[in-house]
Amino acid sequence: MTSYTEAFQDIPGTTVFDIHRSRLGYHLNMFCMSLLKVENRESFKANERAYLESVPMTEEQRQAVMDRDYARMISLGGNIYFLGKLSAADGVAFGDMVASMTEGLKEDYARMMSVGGRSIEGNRSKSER
Amino acid sequence: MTSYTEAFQDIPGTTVFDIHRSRLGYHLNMFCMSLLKVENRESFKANERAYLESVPMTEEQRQAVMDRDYARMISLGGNIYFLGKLSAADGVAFGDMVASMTEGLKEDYARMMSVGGRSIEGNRSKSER
Amino acid sequence: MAKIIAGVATSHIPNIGVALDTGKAGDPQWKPVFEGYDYSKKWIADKKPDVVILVYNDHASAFSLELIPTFAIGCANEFQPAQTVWGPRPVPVVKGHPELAWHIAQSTILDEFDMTVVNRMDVDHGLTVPLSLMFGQPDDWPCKVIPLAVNVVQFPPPTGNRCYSLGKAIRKAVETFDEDLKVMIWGTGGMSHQLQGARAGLINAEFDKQFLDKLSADPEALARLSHVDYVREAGSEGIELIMWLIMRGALDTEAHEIYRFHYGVPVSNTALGHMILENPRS
Amino acid sequence: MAKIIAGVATSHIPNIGVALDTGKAGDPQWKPVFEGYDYSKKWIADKKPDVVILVYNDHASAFSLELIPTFAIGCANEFQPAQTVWGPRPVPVVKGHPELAWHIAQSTILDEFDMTVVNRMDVDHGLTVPLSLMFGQPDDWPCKVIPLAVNVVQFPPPTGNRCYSLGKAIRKAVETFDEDLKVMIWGTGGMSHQLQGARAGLINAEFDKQFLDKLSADPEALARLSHVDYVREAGSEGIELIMWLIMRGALDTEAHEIYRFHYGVPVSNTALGHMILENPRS
Ligand SMILES: [Fe+3]
Ligand SMILES: [Fe+3]
Repeated sequence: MTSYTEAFQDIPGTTVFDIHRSRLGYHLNMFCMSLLKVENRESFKANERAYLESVPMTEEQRQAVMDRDYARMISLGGNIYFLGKLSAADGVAFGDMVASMTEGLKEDYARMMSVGGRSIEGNRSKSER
Repeated sequence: MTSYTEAFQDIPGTTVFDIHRSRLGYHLNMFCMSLLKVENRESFKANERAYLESVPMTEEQRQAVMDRDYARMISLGGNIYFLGKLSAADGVAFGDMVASMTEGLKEDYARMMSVGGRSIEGNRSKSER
Repeated sequence: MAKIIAGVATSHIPNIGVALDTGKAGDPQWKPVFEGYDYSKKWIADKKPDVVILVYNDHASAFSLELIPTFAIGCANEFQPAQTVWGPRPVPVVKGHPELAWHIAQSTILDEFDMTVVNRMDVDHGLTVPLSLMFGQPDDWPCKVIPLAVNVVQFPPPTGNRCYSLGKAIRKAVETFDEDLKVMIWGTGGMSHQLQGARAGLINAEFDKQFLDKLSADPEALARLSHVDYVREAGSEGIELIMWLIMRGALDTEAHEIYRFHYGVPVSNTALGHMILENPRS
Repeated sequence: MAKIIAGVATSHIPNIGVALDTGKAGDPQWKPVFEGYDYSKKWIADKKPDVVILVYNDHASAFSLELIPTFAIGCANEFQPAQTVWGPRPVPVVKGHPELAWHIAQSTILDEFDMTVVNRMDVDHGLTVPLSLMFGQPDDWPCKVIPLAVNVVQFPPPTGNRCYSLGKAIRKAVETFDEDLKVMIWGTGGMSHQLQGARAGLINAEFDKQFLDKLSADPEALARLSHVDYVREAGSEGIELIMWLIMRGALDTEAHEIYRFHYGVPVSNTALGHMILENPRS
């Protein structure tokens, strides 16, 4: 029997924020949430490492934040709406942050979107590919 | 047709914390909730009236609080678990606060409870009385 | 008695709010988007709802991971536009309808929906962008709004069927409210979009079109769509579409589709869809 | 696989906690109360549950009127004893079982229960007094605890029938959890009491006895009892008894009553009742 969470794993290039990922990414996401407050953004920017060390996340998660590696943050339990607060704190547009997670260049992504977005064909199922 | 909230009104000496009472008593109850914090208790005790005026409750509610008239607070939308924070802030035992809402003396209440509590007979229904 | 006169479905894409708030609504990129709502603006000015039950989701604004309600109904007098890193949207405060909201809460809980009642909640683009699309930029929103926040961020969200059933229970609640009110219900979010991973940017126009068709003509079939189907076909954030089923469930099965706008070009990362459904004899 | 081996019902009267915490458990007033749990302490030391799903209600401790979830399941690693004006109870931190709690949340949401997931929640006497009654005063609680907070403060609470159904859904969730765990479920609160108004002090021993009888032998009949009946017969705060139905729904219909304690004298303002039910073959 395929469990509820396993069923999503057949979908390529997609990470569903399920109960396992929520536990994994709890502190990473709550760190991002803390950036909604201007005083927290300032203290984060003043010393990123020190701020990150005050949050009980893993060293891998801290490094991914330092690197602004959003694809990695997703793989470590990040949720896009939380991560969006980190990119916004950097003044980065949400769409550019999203584009950074795809394989192509940012310009390729913009071009793809302007002509109707990524096609569903070939993107439904890993087994179908 | 008797509505859900009306059906309770046949029960004598009883105020159900329904949707109407919750709206009525919102700020009164949230004031009581604020007393969970020691700094709020101190500033309330230092100047009760000033503290109460900083909360958008009605003047009647403020007066009932000043008078520690718990029966009145219930009639103005108070909920017992919230009001219990006010009595506790005064160092009054919860049971004594409860007893203060009944018609008899505090001693009568204690005696009644020690022999099995208030009887249900004659206390089920206003219409049955 | 109160009555649900119509339902509105619409995407709630945040950049639409940004475009409007920064005076770019007339730019070539944005003009066709807003024009798609010209009919709707006239329609709603004519219909003049007293209250809109606005089904939306919070995007880590009012709720974090500390507390995740499946269904939260806003019973407060008002709701402030939510803080974001860029600041709150410069839009009017949202005025609630506490009497009706509490009545819906009571009625649906007695009908065995396990609602969370919220008396303090800021509302993000999920709620305010639909208001902007339908009402433009007034000094005050022209009607009361009851926010109904649905969890679609943390999986599992409610099933599509549960959303559809909640719609029916909301209708019953509205129809037992003892005041003459013209009520609308809006379902927001979607359409297809995926905001993360190597598949980010997914748009499935064919799925979206079929979804609109079924929303109009065969909502019961839609209510059986599984979470995996949504994510597979409409992208990880396309799951927002389940919220449209709450709106649809609150209408007559035979509600008339009187307007549809399905924009071919993704707006930022998201396919835009919009529909108006009217109850017969409303 | 995980398995629900037994259910426990018990009042969660705050003064019992105070008596224990202040060293008065041996006083003549309190001795018979604690003696009523002597059997239960031995029984549970023998049964050694890995996890207790503890159904209780918050009394304006973790939740105020700002946000009122009908059902909130605690998925955190731990839960601190809640602050009160008198200070928090001097009891051990409550350790959760996040894996099972999240699994129950997922399973019940997919079964169309509209759970609120909580990852940060302090727990008041409603949760800690039952632990004290069953386990005494250990340095650490001897098992993991999953708090399940039910709204019974703001009317309407969930129906009795909804509580009973949730119990069944919880059982299904536990039985699909892929780890060998001995799980108990406790329903707490009650029995008859009324803490406000001219009728304060109401105790209805006959109703309580019948409730215990039916809880044991005819829970389906109990699940049909209306909110008005609870308030009328068991007092405004006697409504807490609906929480016992969640426990009961999670057990076999034929569960055996192996212990009962119904104390004749109200403890502070509340009638005390306690029951242990075991699933056959557990
Ligand atoms: Fe959205
Ligand atoms: Fe209680």
